[in-house]
Amino acid sequence: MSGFRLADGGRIDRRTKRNFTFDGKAQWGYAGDSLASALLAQGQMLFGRSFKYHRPRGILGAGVEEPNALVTVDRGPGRRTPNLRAPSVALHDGLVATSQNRFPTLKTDLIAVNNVFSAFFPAGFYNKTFMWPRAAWEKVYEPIIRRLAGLGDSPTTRDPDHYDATYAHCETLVVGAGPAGIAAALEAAASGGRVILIDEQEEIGGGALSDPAQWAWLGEATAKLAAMDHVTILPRTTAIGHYHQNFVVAAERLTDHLSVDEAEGAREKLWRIRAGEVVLAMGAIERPLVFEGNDVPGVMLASAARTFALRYGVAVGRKVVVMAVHDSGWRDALALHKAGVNIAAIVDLRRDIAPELVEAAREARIACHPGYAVTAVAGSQAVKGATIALAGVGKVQKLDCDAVLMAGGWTPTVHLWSHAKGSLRWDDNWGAFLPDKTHENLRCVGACAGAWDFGKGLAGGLLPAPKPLHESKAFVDFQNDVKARDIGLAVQEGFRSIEHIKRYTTNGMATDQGKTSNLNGLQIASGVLHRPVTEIGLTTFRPPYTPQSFGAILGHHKEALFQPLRKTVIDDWAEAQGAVYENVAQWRRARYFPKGSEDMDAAVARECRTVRSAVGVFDASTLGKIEVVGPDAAEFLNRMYTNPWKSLEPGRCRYGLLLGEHGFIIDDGVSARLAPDRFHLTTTTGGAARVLNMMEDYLQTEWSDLDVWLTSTTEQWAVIAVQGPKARRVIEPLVEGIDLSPEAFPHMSVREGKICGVDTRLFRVSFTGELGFEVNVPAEHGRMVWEAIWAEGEKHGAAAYGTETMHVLRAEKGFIIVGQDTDGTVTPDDAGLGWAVGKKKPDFVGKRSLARPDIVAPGRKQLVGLLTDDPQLVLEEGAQIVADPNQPVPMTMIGHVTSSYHSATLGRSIAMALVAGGRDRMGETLHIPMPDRTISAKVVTPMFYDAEGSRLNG
Amino acid sequence: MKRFSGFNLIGEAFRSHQGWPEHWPDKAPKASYDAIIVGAGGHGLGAAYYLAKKYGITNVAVIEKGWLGGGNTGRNTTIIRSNYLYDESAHLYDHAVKLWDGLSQDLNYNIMYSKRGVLMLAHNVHDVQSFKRHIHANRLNGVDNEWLTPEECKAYCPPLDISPRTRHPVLGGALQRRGGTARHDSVAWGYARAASALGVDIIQNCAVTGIRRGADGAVEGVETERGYIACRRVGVSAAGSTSLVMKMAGLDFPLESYPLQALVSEPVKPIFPCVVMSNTVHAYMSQSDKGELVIGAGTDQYTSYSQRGAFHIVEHTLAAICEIFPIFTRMRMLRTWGGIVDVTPDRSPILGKTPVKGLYVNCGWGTGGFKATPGAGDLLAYTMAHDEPHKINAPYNLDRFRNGRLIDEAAAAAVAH
Amino acid sequence: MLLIHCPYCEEARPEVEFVYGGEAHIARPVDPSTYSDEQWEEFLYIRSNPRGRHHERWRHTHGCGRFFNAVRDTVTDVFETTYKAGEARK
Amino acid sequence: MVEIAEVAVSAAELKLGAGPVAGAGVTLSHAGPPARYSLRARDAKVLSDVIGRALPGKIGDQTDGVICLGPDEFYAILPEGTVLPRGEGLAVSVTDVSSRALGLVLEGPAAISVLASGCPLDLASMKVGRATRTVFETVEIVVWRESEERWHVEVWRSFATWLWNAFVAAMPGAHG
Repeated sequence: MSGFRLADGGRIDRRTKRNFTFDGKAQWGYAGDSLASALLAQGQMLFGRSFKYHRPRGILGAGVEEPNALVTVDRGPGRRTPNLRAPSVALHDGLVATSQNRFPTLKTDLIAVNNVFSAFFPAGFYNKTFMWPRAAWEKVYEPIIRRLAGLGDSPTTRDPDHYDATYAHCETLVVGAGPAGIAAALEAAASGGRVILIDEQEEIGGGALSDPAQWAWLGEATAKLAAMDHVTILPRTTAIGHYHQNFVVAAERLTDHLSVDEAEGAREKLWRIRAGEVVLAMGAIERPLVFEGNDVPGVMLASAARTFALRYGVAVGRKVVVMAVHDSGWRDALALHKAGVNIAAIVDLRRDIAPELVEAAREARIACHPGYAVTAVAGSQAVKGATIALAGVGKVQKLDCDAVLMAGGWTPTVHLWSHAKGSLRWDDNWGAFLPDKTHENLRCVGACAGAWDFGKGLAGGLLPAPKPLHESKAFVDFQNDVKARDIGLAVQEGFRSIEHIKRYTTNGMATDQGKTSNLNGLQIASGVLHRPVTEIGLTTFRPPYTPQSFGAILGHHKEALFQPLRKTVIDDWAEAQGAVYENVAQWRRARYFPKGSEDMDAAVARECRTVRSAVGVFDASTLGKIEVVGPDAAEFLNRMYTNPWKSLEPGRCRYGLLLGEHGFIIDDGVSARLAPDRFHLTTTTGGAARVLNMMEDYLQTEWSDLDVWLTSTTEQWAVIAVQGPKARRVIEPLVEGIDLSPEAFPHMSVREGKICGVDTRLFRVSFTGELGFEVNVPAEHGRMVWEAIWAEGEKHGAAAYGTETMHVLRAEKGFIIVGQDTDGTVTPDDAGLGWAVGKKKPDFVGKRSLARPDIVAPGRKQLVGLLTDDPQLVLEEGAQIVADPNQPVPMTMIGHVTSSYHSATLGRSIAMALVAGGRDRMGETLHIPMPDRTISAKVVTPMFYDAEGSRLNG
Repeated sequence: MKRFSGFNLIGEAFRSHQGWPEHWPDKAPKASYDAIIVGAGGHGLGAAYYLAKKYGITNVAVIEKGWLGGGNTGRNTTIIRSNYLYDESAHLYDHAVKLWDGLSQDLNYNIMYSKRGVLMLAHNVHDVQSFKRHIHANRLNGVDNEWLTPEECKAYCPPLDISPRTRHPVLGGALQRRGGTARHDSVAWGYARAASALGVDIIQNCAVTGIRRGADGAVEGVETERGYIACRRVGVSAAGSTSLVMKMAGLDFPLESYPLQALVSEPVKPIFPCVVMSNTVHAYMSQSDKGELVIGAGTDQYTSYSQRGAFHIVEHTLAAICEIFPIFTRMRMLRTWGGIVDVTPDRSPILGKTPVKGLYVNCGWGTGGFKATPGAGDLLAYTMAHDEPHKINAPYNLDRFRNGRLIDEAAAAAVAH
Repeated sequence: MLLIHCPYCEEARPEVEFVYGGEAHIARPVDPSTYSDEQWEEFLYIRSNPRGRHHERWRHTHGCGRFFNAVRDTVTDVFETTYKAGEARK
Repeated sequence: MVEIAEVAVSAAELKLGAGPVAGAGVTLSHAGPPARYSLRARDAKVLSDVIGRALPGKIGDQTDGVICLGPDEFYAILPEGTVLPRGEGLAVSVTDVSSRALGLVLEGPAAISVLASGCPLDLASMKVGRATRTVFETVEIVVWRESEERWHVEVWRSFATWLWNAFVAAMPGAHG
């Protein structure tokens, strides 16, 4: 034996050395090692510091149950990962690992002073103090507690890695590739269905990896499965949760086991698997025993020592004592002995032990101490001996040893079963919960089903001790520093439900989520309360089974692919012109087109003036569009919208106002009747999908007798608004087959024809108050037609304008923007749109709600215009309005500013506002209190420009 | 009740803490009470406490079907703020925030109210308009809320990515400095302990199975798993189970119960100093004193009592978190869980009297009930003590669904264009 | 993610193709103007919200596009059945 | 100290690729610009008579480029320039949506794996010739299995850039 590395054995590749560092110190191991096994082989016993008391801690387990040995692995800039379990970190060349939660070093941690004062920090201590003086909690106590808490350090820059994701389907999903899982996979594969076999470890085999006798079989079975096309084997893949109807989510680690140079492609991959049947073969996790000194580095699970020796060829000590209450401890001791580990003694609380085990131990010349319990462990940073006592309280012996192994029985891993809402039943023999019933096509096999022979043993983990419980320093949850006596204290303080005990003590709430502590905590609470375990309950298992990176879970949805950004076919042109954008729903829209050094105000003023004096061109493609077709189309629209539609002539347009059934405005738009049975509807940009879904709902479920169909045509048409006195002159040369004269083509009408040689639906509509057209062309021609219009427009001094100018121009005319001047609580009358409600219509969506008492009551907020006394002052949108500016806070607010701009056309500011009883306040002066001053403004009709509408005709 | 203090903690340390009594004694139900609260969450326990403390009614029982604080009180992301738009909401939530301040001392229980600030991010022009509207309304209502530029947002919360090249650039934020978090379990335990000390019986593992009404229709008492209890004043504060309890009294309610998920990361050293909410990206996060990143996920689309949500909700939540805080992709999700939230048509609570005399209700808090805990408890207690709502909760009546006077904060932030 | 049997497609499909549509069998009155404020409130807002069997609407929005009804247990989230819109309550 | 590196490519900078992109076992390319129609009818026979074509009988079936998407809904992907009669006055809806979508084609043994990276359907069980509306992550698509290894994906125009890039991102991890 060199160091702690056994002379032979294990699945490591002794010809391939791996160099790495731990806390800056050069170390080495072999290919196939874990970080834990490589460090143990070098004699490293101290791996980390506990959460609360900063006690020195070593390795407890060899797998994901490890609570103590948490490390940070740094793979270069942006690639630092905290809180990884050393036994689950595969060793590779160049691995850089550091210990955590210590100051300044792992060996000399000054914060371990907490341990000295641990008596002052029992469970729930923070509830009892830090309350005086009142301000000190946030200013003094909390910052200190926060700095002391936490484990590793968060990354501090963008992660350069990317992550993959997929959906997968199979007839049988097997979770866990130990012997039971492999057998289940072979059986399922034989039936010909698709099989996915996943396992969290570096290679499949599970417990068999720690049992050389099974390696030959394991090799054959693995090869057989690998050869089958319909079987997918996924090692390094953790099933993180079971969701409804056998939807199992798993995360595959693709590159972390490779050196940085070898790593290529995605770091992790999310598997979203829908399975016909799920077979859980997740095994069982050994339980520690609860005794004084059970957290000294070198005290670990017997199964872990077995794995380190037989799988990694590492002895965890030179003189090892086994403390067992279970046969499996004896079996592991014998296997360790056979592998060359010096087992000094087996201590077992039981007196009645299977004779063949005792006989085998004798043959191996291992001292046996039946009826004894470990009552103390010497050493602080490593084991230096153990004290045992008969039945924990009687005759005392000291044992010379450098490691103590604990065999406290086994807890079946029923996490995914529990995620699936499968019920559990208590089993006295296992001293644990076993799977019972489920409504999913889900079954457990092997150890997690209770169908595995670990031998027999005692169920409780708390060993008898000479000290009373309240003086004991025996640990239950190692990471969170929960002692058996904390559980006693919780019960003493009236916490009886296991959920309360867990939350009060934090038992089971560490990063291992209680894999080794839940059952012991439950048993101790049961003992203190003198009530059976089943009456205290089991805390619910929640996904994930083990912690999983955010990256794996978000999959492709990172950075540029986070969410689609929708652009119109004219967007590229706007970008080339230097447009500044704003996001509206999923789209980006050009907000304004600055020239030279113009800021937004200057650009918008110029764009506005150009539209009013010449012509402007605007990309309106994002407006929602719905084609409504069928003999009952007009009847349907008549029922949906507030105003009448049946009388609308083909070729004409109408403004439509859509309410929810609650009577409030939810959308609007101008729509056209193209033919008796065909309408072209428009909606707001953000409302497109919502409106279509709402209309489908009414059509399919309320009025399914109507012969009418809805088709989204939002993306079929690019829409180019040409607005301004010269609009007609701009499009005239480009249009074929449509008489553009005012007589033949009046305001609010639509014609079909050609523009630039392609089909168009040409609307004569105006959201600016100017003569205007909206040119609809099939999207793939949108850019071409836009450029042709632009070229024509430039001859007439045109400007391209964006959404901001569109907003100003419509506000000058008092046109509302749904969502800005309305907010989901505004009725048509509130918005001054009473004219758009068909008085004679017997019904439309939302009509009944308009008759509710509060909707017809006086004093509702109504849309009005505001003109500030100082014409150059632009009110802030969202500013609140009061009648009496001198009242004390809280003030009575009577409304707010919904839209506010500087109008270049009018040379002054204008605003729209929702004001209580607003239409009865015309001419009144109201006040807008701002932080630094109060602004006065006069209530006016929300129509600031060309009230008679003469400009519509150019 | 043995007083909690640093002095007593040190004293107890020298006798292994054997002198601490039960937080609240386990009581068997009496034959009758002057008032019963159904549901031992923070709201219900708070109501019992204030009934005893402020309104002089001490013969009170809180009846809980499971363990106290085990519903949404123990399952939420503990965000506290009051920067709501409408007067009704601002007054309601600010009443609570005023009570949060000093609650630890009032209860003699450190509930760890941490005024670390709640920052709500604006990602588009509409958000900016909406947040400014909130800020102005809050100012005139005496509620603190201030506008921060993107750079100020970044200074307040360094993990924030304010690059204009992100999918949803940060255009600014609204910060309520008095907003923050508190320790959820401690709130329930603190109220239970303090109420218990004033004579309130806390009865766990005792489901209500019926509400008995007299010939005049008024409440006479409640049937429970542990027998009938006479009582003429019953306050129901049962969150997701409110519909079921109300049905026992013959009332149908405008409520639906949805699954809501939340999750935490593994603990790390302090990196995230405040609470950040982004409605546009759908991300809500803070860091607990323990070091875990505490993240609110969305509700599932369908009603359910399963306390179990779908995974794609978690996918979208973490994608959103990493979009605005890109340093966290290598952080690891430690635990997810689900709660049942009861949602009204206007997503504002119902807090007041019901059509049944002697039956009072506090429900419909949706995803935002924790922040209101002390206020909701106090107002339910006031309403039960006076058989009239306080002026703060008077607007939160059931009539509003009939007359149309809804209090729809979410609609006020509606997006269209 | 639920797996939902669409009665039109006659196939079980993933939840992300569907949009939930609230409680089923709440018909809009033929003439809402005849409804009292109480009746209208009930139509708009009152929901059964049961713990157990729930009749609800779904739309296979990203599939066949159809609204249909389902009976689902709100405690287990298990679907008992799904059926076409217009069919009698099951 | 937090210092957040700028994102390499932003969502706004994503480009819709022009030509085929080849990966291991899969090629992504654009389908030609066909004529597209959304076809609706209460009685499929009436619709069939209007457009003069046979219609597939069941949801998910496809006949000569006409896909049955729903009980009264068909989606036709026809040769460029095809013009269908509108059937005015009849209980049908014939709507030209040629420009609404773009067609992307994934071809090769690993094509199915690229598609499965974001599409939750059991694509392996989808028979050749069948087609359906579904989603790729959050984006609605129509998937048509044209042959064993050729998948035609229809997506609304403004989502095509995102989808193209999502497919490209999934190619290195795809397998045949």
